[in-house]
Amino acid sequence: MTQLTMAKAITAGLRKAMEDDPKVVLFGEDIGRLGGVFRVTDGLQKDFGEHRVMDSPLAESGIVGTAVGLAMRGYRPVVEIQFDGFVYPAFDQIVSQVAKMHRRTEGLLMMPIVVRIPYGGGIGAVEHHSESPEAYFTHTAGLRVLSPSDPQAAYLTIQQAIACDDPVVYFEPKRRYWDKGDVDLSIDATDLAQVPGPWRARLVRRGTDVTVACYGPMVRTCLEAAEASADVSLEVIDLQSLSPLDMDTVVSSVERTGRLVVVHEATANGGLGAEVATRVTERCFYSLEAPVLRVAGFDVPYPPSRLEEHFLPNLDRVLDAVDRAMAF
Amino acid sequence: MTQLTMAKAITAGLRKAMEDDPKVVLFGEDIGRLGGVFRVTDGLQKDFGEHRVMDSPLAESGIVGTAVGLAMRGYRPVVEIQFDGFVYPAFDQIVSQVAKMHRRTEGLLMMPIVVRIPYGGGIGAVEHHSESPEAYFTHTAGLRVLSPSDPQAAYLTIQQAIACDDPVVYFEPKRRYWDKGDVDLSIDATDLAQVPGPWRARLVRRGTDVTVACYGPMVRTCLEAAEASADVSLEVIDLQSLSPLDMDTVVSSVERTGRLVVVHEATANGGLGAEVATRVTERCFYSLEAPVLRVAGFDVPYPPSRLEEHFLPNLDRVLDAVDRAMAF
Amino acid sequence: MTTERVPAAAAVQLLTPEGERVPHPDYDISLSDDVLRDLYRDMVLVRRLDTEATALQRQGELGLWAPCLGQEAAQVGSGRAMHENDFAFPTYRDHGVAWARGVAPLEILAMFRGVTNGGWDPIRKRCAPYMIVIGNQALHGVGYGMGIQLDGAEEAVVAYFGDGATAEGDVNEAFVFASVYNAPVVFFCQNNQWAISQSQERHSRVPIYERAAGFGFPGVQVDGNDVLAVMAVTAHALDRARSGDGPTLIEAYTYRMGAHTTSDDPTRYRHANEVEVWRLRDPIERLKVFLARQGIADRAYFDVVEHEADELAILVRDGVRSMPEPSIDAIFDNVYAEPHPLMEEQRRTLHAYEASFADGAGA
Amino acid sequence: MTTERVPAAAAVQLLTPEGERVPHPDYDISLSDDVLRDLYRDMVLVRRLDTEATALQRQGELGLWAPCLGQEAAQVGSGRAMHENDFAFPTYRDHGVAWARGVAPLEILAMFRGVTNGGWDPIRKRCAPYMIVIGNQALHGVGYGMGIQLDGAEEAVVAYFGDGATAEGDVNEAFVFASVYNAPVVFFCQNNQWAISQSQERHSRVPIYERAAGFGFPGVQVDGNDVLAVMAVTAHALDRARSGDGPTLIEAYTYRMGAHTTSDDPTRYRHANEVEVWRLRDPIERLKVFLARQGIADRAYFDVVEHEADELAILVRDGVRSMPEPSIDAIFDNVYAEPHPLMEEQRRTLHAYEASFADGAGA
Ligand SMILES: Cc1ncc(C[n+]2csc(CCOP(=O)(O)OP(=O)(O)O)c2C)c(N)n1
Ligand SMILES: Cc1ncc(C[n+]2csc(CCOP(=O)(O)OP(=O)(O)O)c2C)c(N)n1
Ligand SMILES: [Mg+2]
Ligand SMILES: [Mg+2]
Repeated sequence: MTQLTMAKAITAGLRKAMEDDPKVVLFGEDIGRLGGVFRVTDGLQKDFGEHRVMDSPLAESGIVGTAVGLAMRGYRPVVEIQFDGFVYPAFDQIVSQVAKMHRRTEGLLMMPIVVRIPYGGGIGAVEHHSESPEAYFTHTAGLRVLSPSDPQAAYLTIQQAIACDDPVVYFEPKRRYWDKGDVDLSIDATDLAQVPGPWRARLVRRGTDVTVACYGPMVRTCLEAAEASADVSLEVIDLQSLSPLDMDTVVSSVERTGRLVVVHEATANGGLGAEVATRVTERCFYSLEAPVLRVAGFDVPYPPSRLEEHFLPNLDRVLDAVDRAMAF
Repeated sequence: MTQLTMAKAITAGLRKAMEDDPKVVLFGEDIGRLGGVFRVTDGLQKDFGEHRVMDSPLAESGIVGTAVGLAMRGYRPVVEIQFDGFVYPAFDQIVSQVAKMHRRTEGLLMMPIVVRIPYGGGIGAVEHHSESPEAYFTHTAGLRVLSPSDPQAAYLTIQQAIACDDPVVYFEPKRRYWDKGDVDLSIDATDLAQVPGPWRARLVRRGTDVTVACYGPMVRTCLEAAEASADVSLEVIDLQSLSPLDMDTVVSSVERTGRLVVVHEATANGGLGAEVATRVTERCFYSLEAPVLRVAGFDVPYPPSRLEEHFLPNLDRVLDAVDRAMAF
Repeated sequence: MTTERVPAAAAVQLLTPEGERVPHPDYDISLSDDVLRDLYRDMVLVRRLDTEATALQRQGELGLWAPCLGQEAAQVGSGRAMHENDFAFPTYRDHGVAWARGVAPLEILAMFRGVTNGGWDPIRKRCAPYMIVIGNQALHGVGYGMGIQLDGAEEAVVAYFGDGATAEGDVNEAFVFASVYNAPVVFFCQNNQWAISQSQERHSRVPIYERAAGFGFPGVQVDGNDVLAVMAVTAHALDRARSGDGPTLIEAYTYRMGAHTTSDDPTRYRHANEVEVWRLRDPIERLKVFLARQGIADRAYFDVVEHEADELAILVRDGVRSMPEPSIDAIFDNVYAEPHPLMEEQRRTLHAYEASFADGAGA
Repeated sequence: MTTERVPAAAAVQLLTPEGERVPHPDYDISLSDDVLRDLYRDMVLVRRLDTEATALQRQGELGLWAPCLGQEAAQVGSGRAMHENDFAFPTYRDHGVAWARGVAPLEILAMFRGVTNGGWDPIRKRCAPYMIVIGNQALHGVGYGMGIQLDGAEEAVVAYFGDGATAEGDVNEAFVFASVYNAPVVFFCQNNQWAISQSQERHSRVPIYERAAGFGFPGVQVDGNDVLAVMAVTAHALDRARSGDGPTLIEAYTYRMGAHTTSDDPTRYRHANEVEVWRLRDPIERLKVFLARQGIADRAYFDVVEHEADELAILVRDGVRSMPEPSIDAIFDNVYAEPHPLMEEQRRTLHAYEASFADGAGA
């Protein structure tokens, strides 16, 4: 066991994946000498060379579009989008090409591309640096979407994402980059006999009264809420795989608790919470004691940083929703 | 009353808007001499001149990005995206600029831009020409989203969208372009004392047993299903305004019927159906006799045209969901 | 409305519209008689394929067709300049390219019939599926080229796009990436003078090939109806690419003789006489005259090719009509390479639903 | 790692790094002593604003700052070349441009403090809000310019972006649209040689100004640390634009003396000696030497400006600290121009929620 920040755990996972498979190449703005603006690729260019860790021109469609070509050539490109708000120039390549090429060619071409995106708020940044655009990608058939919530999960899932033959959009909760945790670097992430795959939700805290489903940056928030909740016992589920969703884990919890609160930073309207709520309600119609409630960003553009504490779901807003679920 | 196709009704609405306000300009690929690939702008360049109906270079980000500049200069640009699948190159400008400029400038700049998008399937087209990307836009705060379902609604709502000071993404159900209907061209679309605004759902058929909420191309399908439904009485609601959603109309219907089926062509996962279901369940928890059910596209890229009849929700699939709702 | 447009004086030409062979200081090429005859044959067969497909669409057998009529020299000339291991990234109109890569006629037509969104094995044919979203494939070509570099292979890429496509961000980003990485890519722009209804002036006020210099690599204009010149210029650019000299932009100046697609009505936006003028520059006729004059081919050869074309037409007609319908399982197949719960669930749902009709148990 | 880079020989220069005035055949400009002194004053004040802002960020008063240190001549020179009715589209780093447009210092800092995403009235100042998404504003500038054309007005636009931005599709599409519509736009690229950690070679292997020709309009490189040359070249391009001669691309060759932003650590990717070399080309020093040598300004004048700068610093320090916090209502204000049910609903929810704490009624 090693104590690592999430950022360093991802670095370690990337390093391992590059050692394991020479076809893994890293590509993105400032990822080389600088090691990326969050230093997640720190040291990798030095160790693997400029041909495997490439600084790209400042053009996101270009980054993803060339990754498609690299994948057609048999590479496994891992591209970094510098911040959440800068993935949109690449949206066309992601939706029309990355997500559809395998289907288009009836399985003959594979798109084992990982698009890494530091996402979410809480770091006091200027506009476009705090967004949570995951629902755009979970709504896109052909993509898989992951978001780790702690260093150990990050270390494993980044490797599993890279090993996956499907494209994966990998959302890294940037404000948790500096959170430390124990990481067992000896686990073989891709030996699915030993470790579970990434496409499942994780029950991270047992409880009896209300299930709280969350992911990425909100997992810590919800765990803190569960600790703070004196009278009501919260069961916390880290969805981790945002697409596909592991509904079985959520449903079996809700069947026990009878109540569900879904928490995310992304705006509520059309966010992932709606999908989870709809599916849970369909499957647990008779076990639900209250409607599924959402705690999410308000349906506004991410506000200036001096307002973000009011915008972002926090411990109190989670508990408020829990209270409302209990009172229903 | 005049009998018009939906395409011609939109043409008439565009013409009226251009007559009423010299700041309205049209911009897009092939919209001038050709009149657009669906002929929706037919004749407008001839009548209003090349400066108000402009053929644009083949670049969607350019089309929307320049529309932002035109709006800053006081114009009301109505841009045409040729097909649903070609809006993604403009996604960045739409999400980061069109949707956020008003907020960014604290209300000092307005973005009265209409982005017209022919959408949906059922016309036997090749890839990228049959998509239903509306959920990407309804999830984007700062935008409004409309979809008309018949010629009269199209005539009115396109004018209302243009008159609106907020940006509107206007989804035109392309396979209904050729459906005819009575249109009263004498109605003043922007006199909201006389006509309702566009931001409301329309109860298009009364019924008692199951509410069916739908929009765009699916309205006709659901009305046909309602006609065909012998034993079960369907109430059909045309959502029309996809953002904001007019939940009051849906909720008051569901409070009467106790059952709701939401129908759209877009893929189910993270689609509009989930949002409607979640909000209705929250507000009608005690009146619902069954969970809200969805009839939607499967979660796959739009299939080749010879398979689209199996992919698209049709009368039978709507009735199948109605039966399941009744049997719950 | 439209003034007559011709290639720039600088455009490389080896064969005049009258079929006369003219020398060129940089791009002279000497091809064997076999190759010359094959180029003719390719163009005739591609044209027949194209004509048949247009007819099949009219008969309702294809959902759509994008004719390459008039662009055969640009497509066949560039396609045949490629080595076996080079890789092509064509658009929906590049049937002559697909043909030259060895894609079977029915594989080309499959997408237009609506039974698939692809049609052939891109790796085996070294030819990407047709791209419909304008400009996307230019970046794929560059990325593939970067892969070639990483592999240290002596291969190159030809990325195809139209005059209209040069306005798209992706094409220009492709120029940036190719230049900066010195990728082994030939950008092959068929300037057929129209992007649907918009004439080339709507996309550039200078000749397209001049775009390249500002990105730091050479651009060259070639008479796109001259198959020899196209082949020479493409072969030269491919050689450069393979030997590490980086990208080239080729503008093949040609003309779209037909409609944009079978859904299009060009009479709405261009004069018939424009088409007539270009008929005199027909790429097949000019090679035919040259072959005949030089005694490289005679009537017997032309007849054989004509006969082959007739046979191709029959193959295409019969083949299209008997193309197997995709199964409904194809809706869920290959969306993902690895198991995915939603696919399994929805596949089951659809099967059960369809079965409910078979049983007569429907609603 | 980095070899010393200098402007191309063709770069327009009117003032050598040593402050000597040199003639130029095309761009000679004769400015009144008042204007020359004002340019100096502007640059000194902008630099002080910049220095103070950097310090305030270090003290935690700003969330971030993007220094324009070293680029004052490029920004002030181009900004001051604009007429009152011209319109600027700046990036996050163009404080000298905002300054020249009359945007107040505290308005410039507001976004970096995190109290707004904008800061000033774009219409009154004729200056768009700072753009953060690289390249987006180039298209806004062209669209605005098209609006000028529609209005038949004699105005023009300056659209700013960096060397890195030239790789983005949007910037290149802006070139296409501006060229095709002949829009009255000056593209002003500050080549400060770095895009965060990536040196200019990562974005182009030829000088950036050469990009323009391939899009059909002129490009010119100017010594970006020479405020006179920048002003001359920009004024000339703006005149062209206003009189219907279309767009120009100006590459102002300069250097980012500071970090990319206060979050950046440039020692990770560039040598300190590179910065030292460019210190000798300081834009303010060279104008100061020129003014002094020519007797246009004396020590007394320089002292006045210094004093003004001190006052500006105080104003900025005090003003930033006392900037009002936005109210939580600002979360919902101006998301839409017209009434929107979700805004009202969520505003009420948040108020009730916050009130529950005020009442001591929280969970
Ligand atoms: C991104 C995108 N926008 C719009 C379209 C619709 N469209 C299909 S072909 C075409 C014109 C293309 O012109 P050009 O690049 O010159 O190629 P050509 O068709 O002439 O071969 C357009 C606008 C598209 N396919 N993709
Ligand atoms: C679309 C987009 N991608 C990435 C970023 C992150 N980013 C901010 S500034 C910058 C470098 C910009 O370089 P340049 O254009 O040279 O301008 P400079 O900062 O040097 O003034 C990057 C990559 C961004 N803001 N927008
Ligand atoms: Mg063309
Ligand atoms: Mg720079």
